[in-house]
Amino acid sequence: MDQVTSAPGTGDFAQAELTVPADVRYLVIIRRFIHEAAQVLGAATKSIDDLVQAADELATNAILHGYRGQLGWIEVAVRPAGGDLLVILRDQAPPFDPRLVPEPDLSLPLERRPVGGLGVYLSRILTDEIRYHALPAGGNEVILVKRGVRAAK
Amino acid sequence: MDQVTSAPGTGDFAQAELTVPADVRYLVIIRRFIHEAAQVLGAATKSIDDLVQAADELATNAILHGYRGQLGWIEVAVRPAGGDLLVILRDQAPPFDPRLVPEPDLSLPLERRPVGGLGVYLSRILTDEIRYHALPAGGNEVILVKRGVRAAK
Amino acid sequence: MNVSTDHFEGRVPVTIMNVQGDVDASNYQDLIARARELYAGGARHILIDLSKVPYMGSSGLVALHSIAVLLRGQQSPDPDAGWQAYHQIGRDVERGAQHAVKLLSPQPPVTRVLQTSGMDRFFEVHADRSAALASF
Amino acid sequence: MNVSTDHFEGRVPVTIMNVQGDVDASNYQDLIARARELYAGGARHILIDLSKVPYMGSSGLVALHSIAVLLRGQQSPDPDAGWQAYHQIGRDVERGAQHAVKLLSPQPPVTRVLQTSGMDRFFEVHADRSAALASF
Ligand SMILES: Nc1ncnc2c1ncn2[C@@H]1O[C@H](COP(=O)(O)OP(=O)(O)O)[C@@H](O)[C@H]1O
Ligand SMILES: Nc1ncnc2c1ncn2[C@@H]1O[C@H](COP(=O)(O)OP(=O)(O)O)[C@@H](O)[C@H]1O
Repeated sequence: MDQVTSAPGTGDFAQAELTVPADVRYLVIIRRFIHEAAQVLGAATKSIDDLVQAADELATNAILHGYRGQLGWIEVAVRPAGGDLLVILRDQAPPFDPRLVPEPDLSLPLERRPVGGLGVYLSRILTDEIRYHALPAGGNEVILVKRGVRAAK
Repeated sequence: MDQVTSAPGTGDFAQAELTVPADVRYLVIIRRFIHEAAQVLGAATKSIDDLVQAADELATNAILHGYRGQLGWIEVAVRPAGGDLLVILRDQAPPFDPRLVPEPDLSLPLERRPVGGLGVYLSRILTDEIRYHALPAGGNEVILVKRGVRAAK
Repeated sequence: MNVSTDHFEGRVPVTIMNVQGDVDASNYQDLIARARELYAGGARHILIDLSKVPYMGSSGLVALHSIAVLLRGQQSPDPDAGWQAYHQIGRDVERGAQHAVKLLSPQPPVTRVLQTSGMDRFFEVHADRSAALASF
Repeated sequence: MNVSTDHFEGRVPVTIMNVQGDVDASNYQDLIARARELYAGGARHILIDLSKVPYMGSSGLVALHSIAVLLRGQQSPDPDAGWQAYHQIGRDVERGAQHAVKLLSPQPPVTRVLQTSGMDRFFEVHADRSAALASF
């Protein structure tokens, strides 16, 4: 049961949360938020950069491919889990599981590979694990995991 | 009725919200968040700086004088209201109305003025209005208002 | 994101695009639009200075790719189709580096996304401005 | 926030504290602690370079004030009482500027908080490093 519920009820006093309109102009806020929160939690710079980029790619997808111009929200949470760091993204757009986007088949020569986007690919490369849950009330929750990135506290 | 409820239920799709632990290390996140959100909403730099400082002072007070080391949350929202910009701060610390902190009496010579802190004073000087509500479920809501700071959109 | 431009007369004229700020889905089309203006004004060699770009999303890679396509004299990608444009990137990267558009001094996170995406095989990346200009 | 120090031998020896980053309630005591070390090491004239400080909260003003009090040879404020320390500021500001601690090149938001709080009457503020050093 690793679905994450809203912070101010849970008694989890290490989590920081952000909610912004589903509008690409707010991507910069998502990035700054993850950056600063991960820094407070003691993550190393390179790991922070990776999480920021992975989250930016998936939030961009949620806004452009998920909401497609409909009004809506993106929720972001940053939480520690032992030495690991989690970034949780939630939206209320139609269900979409990024884990089901096919991996580029690296054994094929480049010109024979199916042509696909870079966003999901980058978010996979830059994290250690991506978890997904369709939210019971509708919408999506994606959890980006980066392992062993926090100095022992 | 200018009490502001949590964004993702209200249908107010211009508001951005942040929740962070009541810990001074998260003040930087509050500042960055207000800065970026106000910028997206088209506020001028000087007005943004003023709102950031006023909010930082009051959030600092909530953490240090309100929660006094107890675990807790600070919620921050940035919302447009016509040409005005509002920063809403909420906490669950004991009730405290910053409007009741006495103004320094500027008619007295400096050495005869009652000695007081700078935080509330600065937050007043730097905003056009400060609204306060004790929240029905406990805790405080402070609304910082800066008028006519947004370019017409 | 802001873009200012400089011109340099070497063996061939080179236009330098000094980009400042994050390049993401909110502004990558502005970057393409700026390059389209420069191309319309006669620019055929562009050095994109990335030293002041702290972050570049995959949409920024779309923009870089679109600019190279533009400078090749091909149909400039429709800005609204920009997002689809990098479905062509795989094929282009495979053809090897082009030499009309080069990159200068990306910061570490941008270097990482250029490498991870394979775009560093499509763009020459320079660390020194004079050397970059002389290479055209 | 980071602090690095330089030393300058003029008419009197001056220690320069180069502060980098926001000064707020999370770190103002570190700034006081750094100055206390310098005082213990013999520093009696300090120039605080604020050119790389984008933000200073009222806690930062407490720190500046505490450092001036320290350099006056008074009981250095207890870091845990730091928050109370600026209840003394009003009285000190009224006495006029002291000359052991001076400030260099604050950015506009920091200038604004220095002015709004009246601290610009307690600290000489310089825009030029050489002139600031020569003024001690
Ligand atoms: N949140 C989403 N909702 C719906 N479809 C999505 C979502 N994210 C990605 N997709 C689909 O998966 C494809 C691959 O995504 P991505 O790798 O980011 O590349 P791109 O966005 O450039 O196409 C997209 O083109 C889109 O069709
Ligand atoms: N959120 C709060 N909860 C309880 N008391 C507060 C709160 N904010 C301010 N105060 C009280 O009001 C006083 C004045 O606050 P302020 O002007 O910020 O100065 P300072 O914090 O430096 O004392 C504080 O010293 C404190 O006693």
